[in-house]
Amino acid sequence: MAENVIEKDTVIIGSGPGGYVAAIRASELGQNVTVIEKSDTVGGVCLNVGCVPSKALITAGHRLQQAKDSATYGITTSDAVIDFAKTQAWKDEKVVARMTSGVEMLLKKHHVELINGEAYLDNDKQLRVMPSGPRQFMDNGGGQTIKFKNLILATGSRPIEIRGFKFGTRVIDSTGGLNLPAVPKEFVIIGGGYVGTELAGAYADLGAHVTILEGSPQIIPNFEKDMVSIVKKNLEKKGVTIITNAMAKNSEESDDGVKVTYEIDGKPTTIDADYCMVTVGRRPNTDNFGLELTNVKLTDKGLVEVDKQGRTSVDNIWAIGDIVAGPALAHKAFFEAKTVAGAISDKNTENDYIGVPAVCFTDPELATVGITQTEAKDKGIEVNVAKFPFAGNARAVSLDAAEGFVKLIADKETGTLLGGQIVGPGASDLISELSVAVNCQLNAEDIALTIHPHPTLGEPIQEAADILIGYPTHI
Amino acid sequence: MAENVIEKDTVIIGSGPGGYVAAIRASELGQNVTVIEKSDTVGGVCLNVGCVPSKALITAGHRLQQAKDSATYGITTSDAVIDFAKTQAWKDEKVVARMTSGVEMLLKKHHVELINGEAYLDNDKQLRVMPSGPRQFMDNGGGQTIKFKNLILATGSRPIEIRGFKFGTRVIDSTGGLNLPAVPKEFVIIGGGYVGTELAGAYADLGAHVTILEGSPQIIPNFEKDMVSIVKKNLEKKGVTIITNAMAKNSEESDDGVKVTYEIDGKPTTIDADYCMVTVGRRPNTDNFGLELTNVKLTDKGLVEVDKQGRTSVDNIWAIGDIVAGPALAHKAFFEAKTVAGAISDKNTENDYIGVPAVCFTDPELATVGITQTEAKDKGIEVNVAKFPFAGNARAVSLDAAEGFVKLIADKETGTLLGGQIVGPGASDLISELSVAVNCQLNAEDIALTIHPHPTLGEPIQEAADILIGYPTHI
Amino acid sequence: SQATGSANDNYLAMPSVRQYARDEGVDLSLVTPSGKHGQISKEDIDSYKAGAPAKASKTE
Ligand SMILES: Cc1cc2nc3c(=O)[nH]c(=O)nc-3n(C[C@H](O)[C@H](O)[C@H](O)COP(=O)(O)OP(=O)(O)OC[C@H]3O[C@@H](n4cnc5c(N)ncnc54)[C@H](O)[C@@H]3O)c2cc1C
Ligand SMILES: Cc1cc2nc3c(=O)[nH]c(=O)nc-3n(C[C@H](O)[C@H](O)[C@H](O)COP(=O)(O)OP(=O)(O)OC[C@H]3O[C@@H](n4cnc5c(N)ncnc54)[C@H](O)[C@@H]3O)c2cc1C
Repeated sequence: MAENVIEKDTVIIGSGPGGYVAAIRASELGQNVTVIEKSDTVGGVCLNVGCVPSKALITAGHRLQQAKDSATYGITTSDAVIDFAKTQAWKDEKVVARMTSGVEMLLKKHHVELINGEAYLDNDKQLRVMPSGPRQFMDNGGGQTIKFKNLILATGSRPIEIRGFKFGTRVIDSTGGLNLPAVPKEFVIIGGGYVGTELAGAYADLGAHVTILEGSPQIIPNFEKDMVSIVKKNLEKKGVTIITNAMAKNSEESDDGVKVTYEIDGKPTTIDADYCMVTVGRRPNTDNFGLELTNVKLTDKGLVEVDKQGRTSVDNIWAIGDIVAGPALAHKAFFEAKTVAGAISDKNTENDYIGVPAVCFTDPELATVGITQTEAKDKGIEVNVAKFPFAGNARAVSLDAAEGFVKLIADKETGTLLGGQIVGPGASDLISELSVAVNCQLNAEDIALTIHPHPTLGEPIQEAADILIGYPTHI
Repeated sequence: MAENVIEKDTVIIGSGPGGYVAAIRASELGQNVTVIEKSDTVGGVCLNVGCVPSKALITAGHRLQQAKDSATYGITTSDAVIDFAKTQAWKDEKVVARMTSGVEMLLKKHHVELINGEAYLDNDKQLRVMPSGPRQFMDNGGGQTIKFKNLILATGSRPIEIRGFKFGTRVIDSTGGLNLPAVPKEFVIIGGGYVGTELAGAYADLGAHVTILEGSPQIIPNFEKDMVSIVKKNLEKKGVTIITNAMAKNSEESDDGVKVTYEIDGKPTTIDADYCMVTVGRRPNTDNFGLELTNVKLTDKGLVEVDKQGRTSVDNIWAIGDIVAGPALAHKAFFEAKTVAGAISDKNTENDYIGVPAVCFTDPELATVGITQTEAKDKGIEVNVAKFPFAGNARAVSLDAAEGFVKLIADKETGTLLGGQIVGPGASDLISELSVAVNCQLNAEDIALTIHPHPTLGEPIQEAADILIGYPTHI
Repeated sequence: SQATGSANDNYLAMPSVRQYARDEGVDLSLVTPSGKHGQISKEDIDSYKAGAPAKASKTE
């Protein structure tokens, strides 16, 4: 079989945000790069069944709502109707396919070799690629052995299944939830994290009655209570039923629906729904592809152990994205990808970011970077906190979207900005400035003394900084 | 008359963005502040007849368009109808009145004395307040003489009238344009600066046929050609007729309309319109209130000459906002207001900003801060320029709003960010990050190494920075 | 030269540092920057005040 072995320079398993960006950057840094992807399209979860399609459905939901209700502005409309097949076609063809084919072109442009197949590791030095998907490239069924100089693991994550809710036709994961053929009448979502809550809002906008069953006392628990309460009120206004402290127990699929049983304090309740989507979390893809045959060490959570550069316990094997510690977010994968690409190219790159921003596309949007007030307290860091409401912002008022606030967290002694949170209109756009502030370790005074244009949604950031330096303006 | 003289500490003429912010900050710094405002409401042009109401009409226009056309997303609507009286009532009561009464409350909260009346200067030390508006406060008709320790001039600016277009019922200024009783069928706008163009877009969205007559070869000439051409295409898609190099010649009002005559290369053409709005610029309010009786020096453009702190040629008289040099924008007035308030309170404040951002609320939005590529060339500064299109941004694509780009201008040698321009979705929100970058003199590498969340409209900024450091990602 | 703390082409400093320089009466164009890309920090101003050698003349 020796003549069957191909030798490669840098091999990357997975073409998600981690894999494809590592490929591009490594190629730019002079590496010969091969990406192995088992799916038919590149882009991983994010582009195919994650970040991107979810935002398309959220957009469609907003547009339907806006078409229905603009009475505030003196606008009345007769029945607004959605043809969801058309919505899905737009999402699949004009959004997802456009982005995935764009990434494929980028890989080509950077002379990255793309192999369609499933990678199995043999040991620290070699792997085999097995045929998968329709675009098979291999002649021999036994797989192609590849010896690599550097290997970057970017295999991502997959939905967790819970007991009593085996994925099927009516019990679905987030991928199923993104690809429903019609807007369900009754839609049960188990797990009110950001994925579940974003889709709850979208489907409520699209006309479904949505029930969120959340095991903990609060939905979207990675955001602070004062932020989430605004989103919760909005969801309830959309007609979403939010049930917290609820234990999902059991599901019973039928031809045209599913019976979902949950318990609160041991008392069972049953809901009849068209679909039940389970979004309780994701697990890293570190099993089932021979990783155990290498010397790569895993944590007890099944994540790959890496150093500040992304290097695993094996010198020439690296790992990035959802399979390593930290928030499972696409932009974290991007950053780690660039770091690893640098590291294998002898650059002194490091994952030395101070804060990873996180966004949740609810109504209004949620965004955070760096530490929160609660985290500061927990860590015993003395901070000053300033909060400026969008109610005091002319732009938000002129958009009839003046709910929410900006919160800035600064070191008490030095004024260095340690974190910021935004709930309100444009939060996803605005958080970048705070990411710059936190990651470049700016001072509250720097933001207060930087002109923010009027009337814009960015002004509350400057206003919060004004508060921090002791001279509030519009409050 | 001596017993009639009141002595005041810090007096401010005008309660616009300059005046009211100076009042708040000066009060916070321990000054006793009196604001004299001749209008019935505080807030100046910006809140009453400028920034704020214009954005409300733009919002209403967008909502009407969105209600009409969401076919892309599979949404169809029957006739969307606007009751413009309701739109105007929303704008006046829920937006403008809300903001002006908010500012009035802020002044109260900061113990700022508000005098409703018109100020006339007698000399470098004293002024008289004459009754004006319905809320007269004075017993004696001759006005109240006030001796001041410090005087801040914040009298703002007013529309320029041009020959042949005397403001009347059908020939109107921007204030008239904001307060039309009905959406005109034919609307002629003379002057395609940002004020005229913003309202052109709004009224086109609201159903008018709009004609812009612009004397120069390009509308919105303070933005670069590659940015404006995108907006121009969009305006034309909305049905706006844009006529450049056009000299407005003459107008003839009738009971129900106005005949507008303009010339191109000496050849006259006439348009019959419901209204003709003239927005060719504004002139500083430095005449007609006795400024000539003081030793305050004016430039040949009628602006007040000030130093870096905002001090005029008279030691205890200061000036801010539209009456001093620089872009006539509310946030510039805010900044200068804070500087002057600091200066009169013995702080070492200075108007040392590096760039004043500017935004234009067209479709898509335009925004800029710091220098442009053209300015760099004109000034002989060697720069690197990077441009990243929203077409490569997943969030923009998922919003079906992927037109436009982000452009970054960096010093060639050091990489310091000297300027940035954005045309595209969310430009008004995104420009704040670039204002921070430019005013904090960050390096392209600082932005490239700061995680921007995915998928958001802020990513193109990081992508452009990636290009500047030599490692483009999604392009 | 005069201590203005104004932004100009001769040095790089954040707004808060420019304000600090004015408060301390330090001319930023004389301060040796320690930041990677030539950014002057508050500490640079302090060490300038403490008598650190001034930056080599900018005039070329
Ligand atoms: C519904 C949903 C919405 C989301 N929204 C957001 C959001 O708004 N913002 C955000 O930042 N994140 C979001 N995420 C998370 C984001 O998608 C992930 O963090 C990101 O995709 C992780 O990137 P990755 O490169 O680590 O892995 P993945 O994207 O999971 O990609 C891994 C790739 O590796 C391939 N692969 C795995 N094993 C093998 C093998 N053995 N051989 C060959 N190929 C293999 C897979 O087919 C896949 O293409 C969302 C996730 C979901 C599910
Ligand atoms: C249609 C339109 C849209 C605009 N949009 C924007 C925008 O989006 N963003 C932006 O930044 N800028 C915008 N502007 C510009 C902005 O409004 C001005 O730059 C800003 O208002 C200037 O503030 P100011 O305090 O200098 O003066 P002003 O706002 O003009 O206020 C001056 C005040 O002084 C009072 N006054 C004058 N003389 C006397 C006197 N003798 N005695 C007593 N009171 C007196 C006036 O009544 C007035 O209230 C817009 C302007 C217009 C016309």
